[in-house]
Amino acid sequence: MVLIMTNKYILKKDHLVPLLRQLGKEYQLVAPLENKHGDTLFTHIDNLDNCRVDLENQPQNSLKQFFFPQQEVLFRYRNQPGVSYEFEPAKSREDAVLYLGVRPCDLSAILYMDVVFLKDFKDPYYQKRRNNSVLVGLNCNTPFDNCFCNGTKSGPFIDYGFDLQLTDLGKYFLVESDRSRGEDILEKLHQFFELATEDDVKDQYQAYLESRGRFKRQVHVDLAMKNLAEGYVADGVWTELSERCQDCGGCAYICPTCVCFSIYDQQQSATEGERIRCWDACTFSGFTRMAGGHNPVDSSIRAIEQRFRHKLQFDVKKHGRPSCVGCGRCVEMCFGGTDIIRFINMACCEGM
Amino acid sequence: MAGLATTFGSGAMTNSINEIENAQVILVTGSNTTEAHPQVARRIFDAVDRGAKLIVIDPRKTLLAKRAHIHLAIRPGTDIPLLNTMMRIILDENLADDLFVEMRTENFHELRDMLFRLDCQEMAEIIGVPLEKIRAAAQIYGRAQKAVVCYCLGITQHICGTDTVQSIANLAMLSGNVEKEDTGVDPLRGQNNVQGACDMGGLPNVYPSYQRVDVDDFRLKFEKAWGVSLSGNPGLTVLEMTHGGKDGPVRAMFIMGENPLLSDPVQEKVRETLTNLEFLAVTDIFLTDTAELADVVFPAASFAEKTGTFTNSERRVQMVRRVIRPLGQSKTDADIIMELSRRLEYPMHYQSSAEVMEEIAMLAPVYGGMYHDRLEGSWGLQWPCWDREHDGTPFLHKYYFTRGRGRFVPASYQAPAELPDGDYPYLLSTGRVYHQYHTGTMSRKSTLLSREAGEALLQINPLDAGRLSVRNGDFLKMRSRRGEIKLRAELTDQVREGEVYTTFHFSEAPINLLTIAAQDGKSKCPEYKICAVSLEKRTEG
Amino acid sequence: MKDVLTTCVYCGCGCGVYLHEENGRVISSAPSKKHPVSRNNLCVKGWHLHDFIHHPDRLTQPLMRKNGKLVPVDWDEAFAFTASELARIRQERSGDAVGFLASAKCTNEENYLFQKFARAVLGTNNIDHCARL
Amino acid sequence: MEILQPDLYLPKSAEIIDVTEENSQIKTYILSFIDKEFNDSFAPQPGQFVLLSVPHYGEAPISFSSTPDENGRFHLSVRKAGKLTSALHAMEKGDIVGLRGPYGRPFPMEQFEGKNLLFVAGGIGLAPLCPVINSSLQNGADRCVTLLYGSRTPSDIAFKADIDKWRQHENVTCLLTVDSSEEGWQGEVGLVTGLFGKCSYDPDDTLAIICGPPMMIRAVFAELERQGFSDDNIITTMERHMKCGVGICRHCHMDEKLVCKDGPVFTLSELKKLDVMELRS
Repeated sequence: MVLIMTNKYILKKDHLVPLLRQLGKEYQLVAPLENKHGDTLFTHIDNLDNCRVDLENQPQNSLKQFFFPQQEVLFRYRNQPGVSYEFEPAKSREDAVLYLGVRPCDLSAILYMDVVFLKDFKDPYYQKRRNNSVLVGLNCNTPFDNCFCNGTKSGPFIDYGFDLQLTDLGKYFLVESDRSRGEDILEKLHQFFELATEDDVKDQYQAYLESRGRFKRQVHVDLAMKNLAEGYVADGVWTELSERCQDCGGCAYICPTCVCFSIYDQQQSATEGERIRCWDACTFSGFTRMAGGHNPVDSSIRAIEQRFRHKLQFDVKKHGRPSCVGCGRCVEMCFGGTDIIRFINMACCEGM
Repeated sequence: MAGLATTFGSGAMTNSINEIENAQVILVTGSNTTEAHPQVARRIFDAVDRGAKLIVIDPRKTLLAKRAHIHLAIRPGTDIPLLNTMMRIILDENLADDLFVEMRTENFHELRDMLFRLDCQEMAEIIGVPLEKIRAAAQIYGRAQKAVVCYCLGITQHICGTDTVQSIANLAMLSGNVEKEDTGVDPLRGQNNVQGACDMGGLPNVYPSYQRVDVDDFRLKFEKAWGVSLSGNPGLTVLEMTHGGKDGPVRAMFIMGENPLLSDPVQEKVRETLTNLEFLAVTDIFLTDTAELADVVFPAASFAEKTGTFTNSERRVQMVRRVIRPLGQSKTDADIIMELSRRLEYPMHYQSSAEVMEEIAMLAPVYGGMYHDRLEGSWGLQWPCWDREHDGTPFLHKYYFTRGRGRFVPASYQAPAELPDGDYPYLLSTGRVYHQYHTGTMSRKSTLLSREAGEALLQINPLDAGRLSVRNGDFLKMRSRRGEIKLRAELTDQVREGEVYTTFHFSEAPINLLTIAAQDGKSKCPEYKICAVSLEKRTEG
Repeated sequence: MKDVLTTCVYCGCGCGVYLHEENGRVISSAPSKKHPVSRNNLCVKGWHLHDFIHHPDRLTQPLMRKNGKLVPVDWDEAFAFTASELARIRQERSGDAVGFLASAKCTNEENYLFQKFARAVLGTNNIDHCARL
Repeated sequence: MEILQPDLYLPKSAEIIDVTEENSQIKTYILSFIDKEFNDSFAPQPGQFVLLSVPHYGEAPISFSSTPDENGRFHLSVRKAGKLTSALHAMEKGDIVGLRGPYGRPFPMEQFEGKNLLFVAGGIGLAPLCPVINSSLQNGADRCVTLLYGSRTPSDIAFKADIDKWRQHENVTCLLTVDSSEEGWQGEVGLVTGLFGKCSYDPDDTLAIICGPPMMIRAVFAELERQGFSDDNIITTMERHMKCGVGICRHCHMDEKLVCKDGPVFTLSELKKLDVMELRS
């Protein structure tokens, strides 16, 4: 057998923790950890020996909160009426962070956030955290119950956007890099990596095919997008969804691509305060209500419509792809079954 | 929750929240579930999606009522006639569970005698719902294999609250809808740890685990455990304390994390009482309206700054865990009590809340197996949990009721204490909204929640509003025989003509200036759901 | 930086919520997926559970009424005055002249201690809370 | 530890040089940045807006009611509507506010050159049109400029000084109307659309620029269409709730557009491609 050189590597599974230990010297580590309660969340690793890295289950949170926290202080202000009104930038303590186990859906979501936060005006808070991040992806061998990234073309495998990416080939991980940061790690910690063979690459493709066959739901995102764009989705769809919606905002909060936010002042004393940014949801009635009470989005029907049109129509028009990455988190999250899969299924039935 | 204690022997949810989604029929009464208990509503929605039938009894067309198969929009305060009529229909149509009634209950004959004297048509007129609709509801409930009744403060906050609860229990027992999984009677508790506060003996007549203070055996048990002699006389209830007035029976009060000035009825009476005390101490995390009247205010730590347990509506005792240190100089309520106790020469030595729980486990039988180490390693345990080996009790009354046999306690219609008349033509009900919680002390601090619901709105039917020349958002002056407040109108067909609804979350519109002091004779629960008011448009804010 | 599972305080459902702490500040709330009640979701109040924790209106020192106004005092003064007032009323009248309101928002352990304090120290059963509200 | 330079969200302090009371609800603030160098480089265009910070009340988007004068001072006119604007109304000369911007797509001033202009405004809606009117009078004096302005009552008529100044130009027509009359009012009573019959212009050779409450915008659009204005010649500026001002937070979404970045100035033909509340019947 002739060995053909590839630019991919293999990493023995036993070497994952030692590799992380080395990386931990340079980066703060964030990975999906299964905690003592049995929930898996992306969590900061304090002690590698005292945690369980869980690459089997889908983390219940996405990485959104690490780049765009639910609540953050933008700056502090000091006000002395008639004398001064000053703004003091917040101090940032962001060290370089390495995120492990970023699945294609979550990776796609970060690439989407890059567009929103960095394309025209650059959001300095996001930019800082993003510049300090290393993303180590993980291709998805087994889609979960509500996954439909095949429909949104953001998974189950992805071949761009990561710094490094792992594919579980059973015996070991196949490692690829897409950015110079990843190359640097491969070079610096070369002792962990062996060159992969062409067979390994074939195995990776095989894993991809098998993964594609493992989706538990068929969600025809493209058809829903087409029906939306062509105006086939009747008002009754929005009405039914709005009657089911219980206004919790959970879909927006858990969504890895929903980045609506609000900004407000929190007065601390007579002369001081903080300007705070927090997550918001476009389905809340106060989201669009203007001072004085007038609300251009005059019903929850229109608010729900905006949510789905934005994801599946406006962003398609603007960026060429939907801003839903098919992670399925909002499906289990939804109180009333107003989730995106229900909508897509309803939208698919229209226009037939 | 005195009603269920009389009939079943235990005044708590007989099921777990998760069982509700497996029921075939769900009857919701006196509960705006989607707003006050979202997780329960989610189970109801899921059940309906799977084919369960939903019956909602509510004067208002709530979100849940819109999804109901049958919505019985009864006149406020006519729950007992409705339940009695349903029971009569169940009897007449042979839908009663005779075997269950015979084997598991007592006093059936009294209920039957009462039901047979009932004129259903006359009742339907009192209720304000066509008899055929009531019949349909009774048939659905009566035929169900697994039926759950969920009720909340819409039932209990009436002068006949206890009787109504007993009637609900009668209905459930008559049709055999207790004792099984996914089947039962579920009072939803309003506040996060109201169940726990009751369980812990935060009541004038019982020690922890509902052991009566006037029963010598119990008293002696606690005297021995605590090493002091104890009073065998039941104490005063909250309204007896806060409505005492200038020369009330208590001269000093110690209030821990409550805001009776906003939450109790007839605010002026409460204010009079509290301001005339010789001494008032309050512990709270914020300077509430009540705390502002105090002589001493202790800064308390919030739930994120302490470790302990809460007991939820389904009797699940679960951990509250400390995330950060108490802010500033604040201390946990436990530390405050222990220090005061030490200074009053009764030292309490507890190293941790886990140690307190050990004492609770020793003295409160239903908490007998609750220890922090067990709760820490699980999703909590549902009482009764008798000992360390016991896994808790997801649903109550299996094989036998807590009190032995379930007791039928028939009740008859009792008109509300104050109904609309010429001077005060509108019927006011009070309750909660989704975005706020209780007196708003915590939830109103959230910018987003307050943006969504930042002020008290009076729900009023557009037809009534038209008569008052009031548009959406206009200010109204609302008056009762006890006081007057102003608030904005929200035009909605959720409420019917002649009925208005608002909330008690907002101190700017202290609705309890208006509410009535009338209360249920047994539970002492105030009649928040019905009083008569007049409305007038205000020309300026 | 940590996530701590705790129990929501906003209604009787009792959802399991993760509070996320960063630099001594609780900055977000998220549901527990495996918790039997929350089962991966929260209502709008639960999602905003952390909002009030660091609110500047939080009481951070004891207050006592002096000349009609509540003014900050140290703990010792607040404890001493409270203890002496309770002792005085207990002696001059009886423990039954004191009323206690426990809390549906405090923990079981605190409610237990509170009623024990009322019953064992003041000797009264005048203890209740707003269970009916 | 690194200090962020969050230019994007960090306001700059500006001093209130003077305040004019336009009516009981509207005040005009004359402002200039404390940082002189920045002030000199500050060049907002008509139609753009700033996010104005009032201590402890956060930010609100406010349109410029003037371009900077020779001293670099500019005007913001604000109607008292909510908490922030009420707090602003309580502020006085010498007080300091925060501003960031200018943001948004301005009026297409180059397109207005040499054209006859018809301005239709209601209430505070005249504010963003002021700099357009002023500039249209500066260059190209031989065109016709018509202003139709509606107020609630005679005492609510704002920008009186500006209107008087404009009226001195002979090619300018200013017609005012009020919803309800008061004692001493000799002028028109009724909706602003009622003024259309009282002036003349050539719909094929006139640009209409509109700003006002949604109901007015809807009625004026209908009227102008009836008169034969082409959709491209009807221009308006939209008002929405805003937070970031730069197209991220999405509070100002209007169908697929964001008012802060794609607007606030739109032509009717642009709006017609969208589902806009102001156009819904």
